[in-house]
Amino acid sequence: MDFALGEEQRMLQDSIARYLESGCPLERVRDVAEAGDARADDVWQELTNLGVHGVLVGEDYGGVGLGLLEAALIAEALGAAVAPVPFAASAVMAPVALADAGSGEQKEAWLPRIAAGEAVIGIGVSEQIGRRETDGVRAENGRLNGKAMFVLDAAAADALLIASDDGALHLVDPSANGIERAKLKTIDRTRTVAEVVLSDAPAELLPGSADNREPLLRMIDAGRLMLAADTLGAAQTMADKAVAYAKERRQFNRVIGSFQAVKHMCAEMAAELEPCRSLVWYAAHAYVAIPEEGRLMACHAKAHLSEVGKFVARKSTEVHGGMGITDLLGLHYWFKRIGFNRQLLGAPELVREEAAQAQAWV
Amino acid sequence: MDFALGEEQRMLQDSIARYLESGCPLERVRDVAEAGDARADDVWQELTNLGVHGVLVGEDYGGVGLGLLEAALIAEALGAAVAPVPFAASAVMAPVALADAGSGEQKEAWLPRIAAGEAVIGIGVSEQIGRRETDGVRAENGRLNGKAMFVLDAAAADALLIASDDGALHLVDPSANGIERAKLKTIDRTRTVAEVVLSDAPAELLPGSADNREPLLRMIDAGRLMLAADTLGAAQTMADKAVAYAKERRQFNRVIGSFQAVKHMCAEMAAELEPCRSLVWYAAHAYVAIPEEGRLMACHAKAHLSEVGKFVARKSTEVHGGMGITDLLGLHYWFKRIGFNRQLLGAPELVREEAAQAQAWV
Amino acid sequence: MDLEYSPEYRDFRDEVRAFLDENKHQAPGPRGATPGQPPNSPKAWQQLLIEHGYAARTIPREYGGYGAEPDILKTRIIAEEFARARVPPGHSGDNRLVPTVLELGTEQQKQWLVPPSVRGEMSWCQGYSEPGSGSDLASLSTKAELDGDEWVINGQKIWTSGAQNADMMFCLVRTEPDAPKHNGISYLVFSMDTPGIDVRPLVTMTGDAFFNEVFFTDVRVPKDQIIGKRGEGWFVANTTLRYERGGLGDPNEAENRFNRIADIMQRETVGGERLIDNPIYRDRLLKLQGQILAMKFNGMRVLSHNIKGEEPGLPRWIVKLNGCELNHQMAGLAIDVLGELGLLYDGSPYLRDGGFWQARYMLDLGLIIGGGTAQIQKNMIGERALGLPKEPKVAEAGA
Amino acid sequence: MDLEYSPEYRDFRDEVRAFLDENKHQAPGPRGATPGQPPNSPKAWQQLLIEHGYAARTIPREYGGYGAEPDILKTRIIAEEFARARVPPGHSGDNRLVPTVLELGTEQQKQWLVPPSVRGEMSWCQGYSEPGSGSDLASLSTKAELDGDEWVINGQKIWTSGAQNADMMFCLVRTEPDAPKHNGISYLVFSMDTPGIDVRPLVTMTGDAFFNEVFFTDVRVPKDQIIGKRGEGWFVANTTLRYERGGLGDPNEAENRFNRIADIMQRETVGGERLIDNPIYRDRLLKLQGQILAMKFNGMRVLSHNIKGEEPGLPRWIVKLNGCELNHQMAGLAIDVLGELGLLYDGSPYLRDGGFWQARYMLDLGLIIGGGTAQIQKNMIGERALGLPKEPKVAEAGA
Repeated sequence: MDFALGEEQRMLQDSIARYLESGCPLERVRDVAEAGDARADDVWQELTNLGVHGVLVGEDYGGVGLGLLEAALIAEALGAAVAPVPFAASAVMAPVALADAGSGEQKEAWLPRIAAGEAVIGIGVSEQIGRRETDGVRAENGRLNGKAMFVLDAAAADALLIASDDGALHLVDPSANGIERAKLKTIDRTRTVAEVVLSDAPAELLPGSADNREPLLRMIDAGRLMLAADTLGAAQTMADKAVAYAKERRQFNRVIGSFQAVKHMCAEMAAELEPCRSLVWYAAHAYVAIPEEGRLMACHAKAHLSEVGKFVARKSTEVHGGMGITDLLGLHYWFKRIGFNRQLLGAPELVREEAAQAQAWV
Repeated sequence: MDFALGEEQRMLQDSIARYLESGCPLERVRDVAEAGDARADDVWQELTNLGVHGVLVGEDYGGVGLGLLEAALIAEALGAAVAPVPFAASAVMAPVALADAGSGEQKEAWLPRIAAGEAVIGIGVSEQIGRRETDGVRAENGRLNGKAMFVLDAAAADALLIASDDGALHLVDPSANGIERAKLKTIDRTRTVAEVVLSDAPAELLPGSADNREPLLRMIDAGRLMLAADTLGAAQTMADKAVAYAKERRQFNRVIGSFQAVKHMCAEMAAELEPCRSLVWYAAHAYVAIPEEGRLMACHAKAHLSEVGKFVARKSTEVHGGMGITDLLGLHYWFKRIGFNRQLLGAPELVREEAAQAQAWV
Repeated sequence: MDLEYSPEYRDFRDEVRAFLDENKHQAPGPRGATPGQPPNSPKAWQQLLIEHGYAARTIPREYGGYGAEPDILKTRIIAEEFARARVPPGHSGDNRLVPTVLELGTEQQKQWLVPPSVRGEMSWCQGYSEPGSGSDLASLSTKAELDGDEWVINGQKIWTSGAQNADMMFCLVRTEPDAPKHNGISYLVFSMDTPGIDVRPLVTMTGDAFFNEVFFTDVRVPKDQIIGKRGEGWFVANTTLRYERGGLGDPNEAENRFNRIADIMQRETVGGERLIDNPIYRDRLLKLQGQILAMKFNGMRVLSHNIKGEEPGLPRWIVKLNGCELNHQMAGLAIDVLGELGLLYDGSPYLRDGGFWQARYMLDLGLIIGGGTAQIQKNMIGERALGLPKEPKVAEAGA
Repeated sequence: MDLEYSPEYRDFRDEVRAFLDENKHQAPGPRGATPGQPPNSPKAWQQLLIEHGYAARTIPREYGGYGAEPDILKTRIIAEEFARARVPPGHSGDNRLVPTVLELGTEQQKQWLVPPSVRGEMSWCQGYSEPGSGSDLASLSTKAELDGDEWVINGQKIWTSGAQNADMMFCLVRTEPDAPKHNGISYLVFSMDTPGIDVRPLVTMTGDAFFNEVFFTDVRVPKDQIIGKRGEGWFVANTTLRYERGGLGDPNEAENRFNRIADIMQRETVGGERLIDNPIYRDRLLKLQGQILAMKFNGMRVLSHNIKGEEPGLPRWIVKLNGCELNHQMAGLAIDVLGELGLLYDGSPYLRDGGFWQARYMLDLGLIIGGGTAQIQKNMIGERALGLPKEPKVAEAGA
């Protein structure tokens, strides 16, 4: 009985965090964000070398074959550094779905390239959570019609994995005829989402997802866990920055951290955020080890981190006073990353409803 | 254009507040509460002389014929003093319903006695808001069957005004055959509620309420406004006591009010509570002068004061530290009064739903 | 309790409406969004408004105003009617500088500064905050030393809105370095064209640059361009602050925003269901409505006190704290109910209300912080309105 | 990440279960609800538990304990299994006094105080708080003066739970009035039967008297009934506090309460609709569930640190603040969903759960205040866990 990270897990997280500190400082994030491409290729390459993209890909496919907890630790590190690289969709949701429901050929075709950082797969599932500005996606004899909104990690994607309204999953080549991909600009410039219009677009079904929603739902669970972990990392950075600023900034001849009002804002951030770490650990562990709890915990991790992240993003900004809202300090990159994670793959109210269903309350 | 109390209105409220200060101090409240009868007869008598019970009764029936705003000012003063006397039901809801829907005989029979403090009328309408532990009340040819729960001001009532499920209002003699009245003990010992079991109980219909829910709903609006005003008064007292305590109590060689944490709790109570006064004034004014806004404003006054009252009750207790939870200080009389007002005539979530209906959102 | 306008004011409202119907065609386009700046309405329009008493209403005629007695209700009616007609209102020069000069300036200063400001020929920016002096404004360190007949200014200001377009700045500088901090400050006015002034835009989280940093290097200003006496600048500035107050957290503005969100929720859908039909979103909306109505009526109460020349007290002290918080909450609700659509920004396809809600969510957080953080507001409410004691003073060595 | 118990502990759990199956029939009735009191289980039962190592487990044999090495996991398993079997657990005398005496007492004091406490023949109450010394405990003023071979105690204590039934009190008194406040305190132990002690019940808002006021008038206590040295009582007491810590805000207890509310909401109805079918109540329940799960797992994390002898740090510092708040929130939700039924109290007809939720709503607010208010907790988290500076000291003249 030991509710803690193992040595290797800590080392994995440290190695990535340490690299990002030097390889992906705020200035680098700023360049990529302002260029608007939301992918730092040098960072992407180095993360490949660190095994990030293959974290969930089995060793037989050239990955490192670790579990969702390790993936969550990586997501946390990426969020902490607001790293502008695809991860949740391309390195987690896609491999999970391919492993669950993909054919041998499909796994052969994609898993090694994902692990090698040679392929990015975008994920279009928003319609199956809460349709907005679309009538959904219909699949008929190998073709997709309709519109997928807010497709994750879509910008540089070599393939798209789109869910149709029956819950089936389809691989789509974004360069094929009948597919139009348009970028949607959000407040968060470190990740990309796109609109994908499908007009008789050729699509390749993941066989295991035919007449079976479970692969879709498991993939969404995994994606929600990643967004929760990403928020955990981003919020922890904001809380740490607030404490550091409160120790150094002086007003009225005192460091402001000695004022109860500021001190208590810092304490409240810590009190709210610290238990979230345990929730994310447990939810990621349960996803693999206690599947009957997996969905409930993934929902709570996503919803609770969304609420706590919102709180911390605000309070940290307040502790920073006017500087908190300037671009000079760049605190807003974390603020916006947290805001992005809150709305994608289901806003808290919607996800909590799913948690109610997961325990048969409704 | 003058959004303020008139001279007479201020005088009315002051005169009652001043009397209660001397005539109904905490010790008196304590005696009555511990005796468990929830009616201080001496206070009742003096309030009669001050015209409290007749505030809404027309002068032609021996009352003072004032409006709902004046009634709200009285309710506020009673709440501020946690005065153990019936008011919301007997002096407001009953006269409103009788005036709206009563026959000439019914008005003759009851309004003068209400104004003279000689009769108390209890009100049973909970079933029409949210049924609990009852299947409701059915009316058939002059008889009532069923069970009315949480009948307000029921203890010493000379008559009961019960709503049947069709929305009609019925006067019932509690001493008649087929009626059993049992007291329900709540945390608040300054008001009474009772369960009333009706078995073919003889009942007298208010003719204006036949096939017309409006008199019932207007009566509920008026009652909710009184509970909101009562909470306003009780919460204001709690906030004032907290500020006074914070100015006098010393810890760490400082009055605790000089600590930001305590100061800010006091500031937050003031910031939350002060606008509530304007809301109650407006809602009570609108009830008479802007009827099309009456229901919406009554709902918001009830719901919002319930939330703010809960907040202030807690924060004021916290500012008082350990003493706040002792019976020595008696702060809990206000705490419990606010808790009572929150749940009666519709808890906030239910009342806000009615506010949504009132503006056709659902 | 009387919510009706008396005949005099009903007539006045009719008069304003008649004027607008007749003249709105001459009105220029809507004023720029940049706060703190006078509207960019052409002088002719401003002149017309002054003649009719709809601009610079209470400024004496000898200084270019209309010279009417102050009448809060008429001022409000003018504002309401111009807003209703979507016609750019007039201005009174600068609502911080002009009243201050009229109250504390010399006759020569009044003649020099007020008429052109009122005509819209002289625009202003405010030089108060500094990087090291936010909440503790009185600790400001930008210094001005007298050299012959000129002040020589060195230092830096921040949060200077409109500095890139303003003709003039009113500025707090430290002239008596050895005096206690509140008694060492002076209030200077000078042209933004003065050599040695460097204005750099300050980009905020919204991506816009409403604000600026302003750097002073040996900026020379004539000795007599000081309002009030040497070392009294702090008290002069507080006069300004008194006039500025109430600009933030306007309850009517809050109600307008609320109605926009209620409309969105009745128009937009998620999963085919109207947002208003989601009971959790609906309850959040209703909770906000209760708070917003309470603040609206609180505002009517404050107005009524002001009309009667009474000090409103607590009802006024809480306006900024509650108003900014409610605006931030509303923007947060709008974003949440719009879900992924609420994240869109920066001219994206499907963008709602031009990204207004994301911008407000960030701007209103900025307003919670700026102009006295929420923490400072709570100190003021606790100390000035509730009479709680100040924090015990701490020695310079403190912390 | 390993949530399984190792074979050794699975065996231990089986062993405890087997013992309980075999012996639970001998167990006395459930312990009294009054906190701070040892259970009223007959000595025989306590003795049996000690013999098997299920009570006084880590207390040395020579002082009447079982003498086992500390093993947090086994201690937890024992607690879990006794709770599961609804059998009154044993005790270790007093979880504040006994460890303190064992660590800092003289051999003679250990022999005198520990064995009877462990046997349940000597019960304790704590004399720390005073009317004038709550958050600022070290300012306590109850004084003890040495007169020959006796301490003479005068003053008053408050919040003394169980004082009416306790045999003994451990008490903080000021013995060095001229020393700095933390260095002028001593830690005395004495019988509650000593002449001059007057115990008065302190009724709280729940209507119960868990607590007492204790008045001392020339109470004479033998000189050697002091634990530790003169003037070191503050540091002795902190040893006690260290042991006491963690008692509050137990996440498993929170989870049990949560499950009770979830049951109520699936069982009870309003207007014929199940409470859980009200989306707004349901969402409040779900929000709480997320927080409670997070604190439950945080508790597992703290436990794992403790097992490994590591200082948990922040995860432990936040337990009381969050735990008490969550318990208060849960009680508030239970009351709200029950509506008017939630107001019932004091044996009323239709009373739910014997009035548990109203009592908890008030008691948990008391716990948010007591044992270091939420404000003090936030100071500790900020200063000790986050390393933020303390409030600058204020002169005696301050405030």
